[in-house]
Amino acid sequence: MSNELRVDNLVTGYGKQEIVHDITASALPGHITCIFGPNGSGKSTVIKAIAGLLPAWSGRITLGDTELTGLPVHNMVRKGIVMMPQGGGVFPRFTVMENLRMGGYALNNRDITEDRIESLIADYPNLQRRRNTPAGSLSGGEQMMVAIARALVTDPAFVMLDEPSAGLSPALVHETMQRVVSLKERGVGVIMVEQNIREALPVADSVYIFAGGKRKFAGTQDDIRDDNHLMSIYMGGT
Amino acid sequence: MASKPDLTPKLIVRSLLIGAMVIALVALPAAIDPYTLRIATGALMWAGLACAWNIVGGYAGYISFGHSAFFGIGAYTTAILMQSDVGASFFVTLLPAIILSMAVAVAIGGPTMRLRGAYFAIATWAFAEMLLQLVTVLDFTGGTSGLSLPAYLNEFFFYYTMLIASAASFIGVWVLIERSRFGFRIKALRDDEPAAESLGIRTNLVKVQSFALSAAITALFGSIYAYWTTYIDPYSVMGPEITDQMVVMVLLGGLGTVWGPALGGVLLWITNRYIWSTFGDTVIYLPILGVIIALVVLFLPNGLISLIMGRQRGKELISRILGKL
Amino acid sequence: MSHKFSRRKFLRNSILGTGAMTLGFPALNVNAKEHKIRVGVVTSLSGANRFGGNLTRRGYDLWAEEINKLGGIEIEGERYPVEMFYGDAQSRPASGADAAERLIIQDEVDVLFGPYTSGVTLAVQPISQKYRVPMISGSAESPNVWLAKPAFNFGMIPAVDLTTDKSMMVLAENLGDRAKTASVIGVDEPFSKETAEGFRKGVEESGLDLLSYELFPAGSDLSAIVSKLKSENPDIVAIGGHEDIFINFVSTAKALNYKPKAMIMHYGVTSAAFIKETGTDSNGILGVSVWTEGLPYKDELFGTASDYSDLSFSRWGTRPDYTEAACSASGLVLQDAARRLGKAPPWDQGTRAELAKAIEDTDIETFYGPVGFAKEGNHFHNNTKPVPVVIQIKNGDVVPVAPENASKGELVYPIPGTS
Amino acid sequence: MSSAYHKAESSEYPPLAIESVSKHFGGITAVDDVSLSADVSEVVGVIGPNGSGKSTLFSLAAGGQKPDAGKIRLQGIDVTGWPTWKIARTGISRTFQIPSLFLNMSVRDNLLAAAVEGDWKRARERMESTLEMLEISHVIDNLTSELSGGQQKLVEFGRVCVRDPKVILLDEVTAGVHPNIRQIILDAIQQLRKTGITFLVIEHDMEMVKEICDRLVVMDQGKVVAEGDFETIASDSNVQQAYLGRT
Amino acid sequence: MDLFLQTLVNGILIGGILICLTIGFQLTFGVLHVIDFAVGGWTMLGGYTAYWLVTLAGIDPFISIFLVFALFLLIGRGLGPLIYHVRTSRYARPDLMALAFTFGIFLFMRGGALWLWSYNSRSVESVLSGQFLSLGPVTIPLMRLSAFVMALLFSLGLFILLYRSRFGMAVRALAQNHDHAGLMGVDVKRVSAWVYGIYTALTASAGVLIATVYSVNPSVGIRYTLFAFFVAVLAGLGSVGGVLVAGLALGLLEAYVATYIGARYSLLIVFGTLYLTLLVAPKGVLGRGI
Repeated sequence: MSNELRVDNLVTGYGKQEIVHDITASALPGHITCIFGPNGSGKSTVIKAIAGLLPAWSGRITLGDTELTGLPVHNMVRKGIVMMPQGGGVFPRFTVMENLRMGGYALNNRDITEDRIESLIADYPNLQRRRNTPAGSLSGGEQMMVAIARALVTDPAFVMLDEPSAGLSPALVHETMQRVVSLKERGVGVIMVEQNIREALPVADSVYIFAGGKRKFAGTQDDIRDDNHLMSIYMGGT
Repeated sequence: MASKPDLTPKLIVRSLLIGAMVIALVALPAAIDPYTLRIATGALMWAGLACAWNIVGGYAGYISFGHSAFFGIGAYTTAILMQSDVGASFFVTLLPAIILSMAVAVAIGGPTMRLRGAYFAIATWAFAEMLLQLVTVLDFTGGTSGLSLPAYLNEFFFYYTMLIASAASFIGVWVLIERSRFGFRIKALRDDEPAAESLGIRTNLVKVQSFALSAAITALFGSIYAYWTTYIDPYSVMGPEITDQMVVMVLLGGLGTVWGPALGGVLLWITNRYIWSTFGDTVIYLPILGVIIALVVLFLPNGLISLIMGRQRGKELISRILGKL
Repeated sequence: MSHKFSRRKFLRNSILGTGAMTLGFPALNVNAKEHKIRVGVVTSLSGANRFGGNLTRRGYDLWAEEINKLGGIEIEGERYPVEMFYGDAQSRPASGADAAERLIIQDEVDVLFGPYTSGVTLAVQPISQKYRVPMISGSAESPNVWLAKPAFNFGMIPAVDLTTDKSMMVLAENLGDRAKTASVIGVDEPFSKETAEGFRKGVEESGLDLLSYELFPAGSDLSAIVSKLKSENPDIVAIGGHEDIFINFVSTAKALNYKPKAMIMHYGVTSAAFIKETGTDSNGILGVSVWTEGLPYKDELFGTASDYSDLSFSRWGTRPDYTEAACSASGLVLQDAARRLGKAPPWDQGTRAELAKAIEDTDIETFYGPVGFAKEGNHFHNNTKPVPVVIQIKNGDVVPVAPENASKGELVYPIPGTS
Repeated sequence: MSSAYHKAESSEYPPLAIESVSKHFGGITAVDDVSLSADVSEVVGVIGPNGSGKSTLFSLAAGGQKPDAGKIRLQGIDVTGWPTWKIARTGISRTFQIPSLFLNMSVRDNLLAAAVEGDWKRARERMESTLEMLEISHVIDNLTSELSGGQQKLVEFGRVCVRDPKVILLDEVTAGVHPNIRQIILDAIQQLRKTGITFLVIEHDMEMVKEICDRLVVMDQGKVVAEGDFETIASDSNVQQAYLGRT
Repeated sequence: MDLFLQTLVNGILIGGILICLTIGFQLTFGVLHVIDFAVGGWTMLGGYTAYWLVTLAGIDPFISIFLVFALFLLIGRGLGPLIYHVRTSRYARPDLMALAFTFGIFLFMRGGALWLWSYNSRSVESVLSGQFLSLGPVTIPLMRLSAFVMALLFSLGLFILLYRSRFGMAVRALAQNHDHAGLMGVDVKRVSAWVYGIYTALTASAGVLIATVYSVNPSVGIRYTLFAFFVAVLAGLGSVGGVLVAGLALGLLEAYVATYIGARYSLLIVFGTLYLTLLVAPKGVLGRGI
């Protein structure tokens, strides 16, 4: 596949602390790729490195034939990769509409941005009604919706989500997963780092499990036999 | 610390160097004329002031822009007490000067040191300006007309007084901060306050202690300065330029090091006086100083002392500069 | 000549000094000692008072140039040229003390000419005392300077408390019934404050009604002060300050549509900067000056006051004010005292003490007026003889209007266009 | 070793007792009525997914945060609401999730600073033996900012040990470190517990948890959802829900 | 009563000048988190540029203010990356290092100006100098009024830029979270540099007005830095909207103290208030971020 997003032998971390030790993984457009793993396993660190928020200490990041390694963060959205940080990363002092417009910042075209926003927001009746509410005063679930809608304004090839379910109620987690599926249906490749495996696993096309900064598992949901198997990967390592 | 240093050759060389320096400093007045001695006295004073500022700015990590207030408190206490209607002798005035400055430091230190970073800097500056304005409107300070002190014109007296005060400050700081518990407390507080607290260090107390100590030393030099120059007015002992000099000297010499302030203070003061006596004006000194500060921040955040004392710092510096190019 | 001199010194010191850095370059200053009188000038050549400091230097230099044209000061029939040395006080008392000590130790000066400001003078006095070097101050008008009874310091200009109150009284007398009230404002800094206090004393003594007396910090916004004066509307507004404040006051008052009936200031009204910056708005403004070129004084070296003014104008390009005149006259005092002392330079400590005694006994007439120093009281060693002149600006010219013996024109009151 | 145990046993109170503690931030309940106590020489693992309230619990125990309800007892002394430094002096010592080294100080000074409120006469000796135990004596003069990530973790660990505490709280002390360093830390914990020190550890490294913890406490959404040894926990449905998510 | 009204006007007009002075400063703090010591320095340099333009080329300050704006926009844009570098560096305390850095810049400006132009004050003449408007008992100096109007226009312009342009959106996003803005495609470094440029341009333009209302000399900077800090602290550091209120409050405080308590005490009370405000409410009395 020419438009595969790949990391090869990635090593990175924060400051002097190496978190990710030599991880290789890939994701396809139109697929949902889930990364699971306990805290400190390096799963968020990997997508931060892809997004350019952290430098790759070694290894490569590529999108098809395009080298992404070392590109500054603001170029990623122009390469078709949007990342949603934990909690959605909405701007609390911006209204819903301003947040969505910010999503189209990289397009640098007001008309296209407004058109896309209007067509996107039609899917979110809650947001429709609260267009001019500051995002900071929305509930966590609503903020997540803003973030997802915002990620789509540039019509990206890949959306990376960092723990979209964190802090949400079970019902909202479910709704969020449905939104993620709808991204896939639009042909967007989704890379999702998640804690809530039970909710995320059913929607995943391919699954990675990291632990201690290493890849412990790669496959599809069918390769995971049951919870005990999963727990053993999680807790014991394989 | 209950440990006896071994007599390594390095230590012997160092002791010899220090011994030579002490002898040189003590013997200096015999070798130079009174004017040069005056410059040397000034250099000692600025080194001592830089040392005082460094306690709060370098070790505790609070950039104070209000130290002129304490210099002024010292100078004014001495000046007022030595007016003919009170008639105290110079040494008698030192104690009230130090006590008063410490009292003020304790009083304002608590609330002010809750502020961090730039907020603290602005607050101390505002405090110093407030005190400066207060001194100009009060009567017993002589207002803007200032105060004259009984002139005692023995250059040896002032040189040795400054030498003793300055040496005591440095030795005090060295013992207290490099060789005793207090130093660990204060440096821990600077680097990570919550972590220091979690290790049992009472950071609020340590902050105020260091502020008061710094204020006391600053005031001591203010007192000597007043007696030395024989005339003070609000701007000459409380003006922001006094603080500015202290900050720049420490920054240039090396924040949070024992000898950095001495290096910065002596070097800058001698440069200042040299430019002044050669060019008749020190205005050109200011922009050069400004550029030097900017460069130090960019390339040498540990100050000039790191070039001398630093182990691998020199290499680091060069690679940093080369990295920029 | 003075320019060449300083440039040469600058070059020499910077070339030789770069290597020597700081310590131990006294050796460089050893000059071939012919029989010269070495005079040190401590004044603010830089810093906040740089402007006034340079005026004092001009005054001192002009005298040195003139006397050297004659071959120098005459002592016992022999002429001894004068050599000038400068120390920059940077407008800071401590730097002034540094400078004085440097001049005395390194340049071995025989006599000092004093600083521009009173603060620096107070810090230099003990140094001159310590080394027994007489110091003649052509500026420094604060009465504080003389309170400590400085044995070696002599002041040419009467302290402001002697001049401003007198001039206010002269003004009040001249105006008679036309003026009944006055307000006094001043900058809260030594000279300006004392000027304002002198004005206040004058107002009280002349029986005028003092409506308000207010000091304000240098650099403050004057709109509050002006608005307050406008609402009080006194007949006379007296201001203590330097020309910066006057310019600021005049322009703020104009912008607030206020023009007092009479405005009197002290130092700086006669300065070229003030008249230039305020333009026609300076018209009618009154000032106090201890000297103007129109006064009927004269001496052998400079001729009449007006001759002096012409000489200074041709030398520096601007008309001298009383500070420059007093500084030049300082030289005349030295000349006279040295002649009476009758000892050839260089002078040792004992001789310099005798010289100080000789200066103390000065009683001469100069283009600047009579000079004689008080030997006791609160104005010890201050030249209290000059009588202040009230001047008025008329179309850019400085015209003495009072007292009567000095008057060259009618005092205009109220100023035309007064609100 | 037996003497150390003996000394510890003479105390009738548990070294650390957390009693029904709660903490709210705004509308969020970070810690919800949690009780937990640890015995002398016990190593208690606190596990749970992100945001389950583990680090907040540590802050409550060590004084960085004040509980809204409940009590904290150390050696039976009620320290609830005391300032951090005062609680610390009663013998509790913690590491932080975010590294909190004194970066402008040498390794030596970091450890000495930690010992500053204790027995100062023996501080140098303790510092040296701690560095030896952690095998970082060779970097004693280095600035901590110059160390590798793993060495920094060791220094931080060393800093809590050197204080001679009775209770040590470790917040992800092995996160992202090399296996060798991890082993050093494990060995040190084993060694120190024998001297009567009680450990509470927040850990995501399950191998390590399995190896050293006598007992595990699982937290989820601010509550304790399970307690017991590793095997019990791993098969507990609450725990699986906490880790794998609920449906 | 007349005096009371006049004082009100005086205070409001002083407030206008203070608003000019502080508004750009708030922008840099809000976005770059830099406390710029040099704020008074930019004011001073703006004033001098206007002085030279009127003296040498006869350009009225009301025209030269635009030239000053453009010139300092470029200067600030050039210096911006350095400030950004220091602020985001991995030094132990980048905020203090940034403070020290701008302190160095300030010293350079002040010393350079003293060296070049010495201590004399220079007045900048404009067509409006000395003109006034009478409204009943109250006199309004036109130059001050126009400075006030300019302050409002600057603020308005800044608000339009911030709230009605793509660039402004990026700036506001940046003020909320650098990383998140970067993820949206905002070039954080570049935008930060332009923000610094806008700040210097606004502040230097304020300097033009200040020099025209009062005068300019190399030493005025310190006072203005302190005043800018004051207004900023009162407004809440980083709050652009709060500056309008805080500037007026300080202007009125100064005017009423000078008129009714005594001009001698105005600075004492101003600095005392600043100090106490910082102790009581370090995050500011008004407003929040941009």
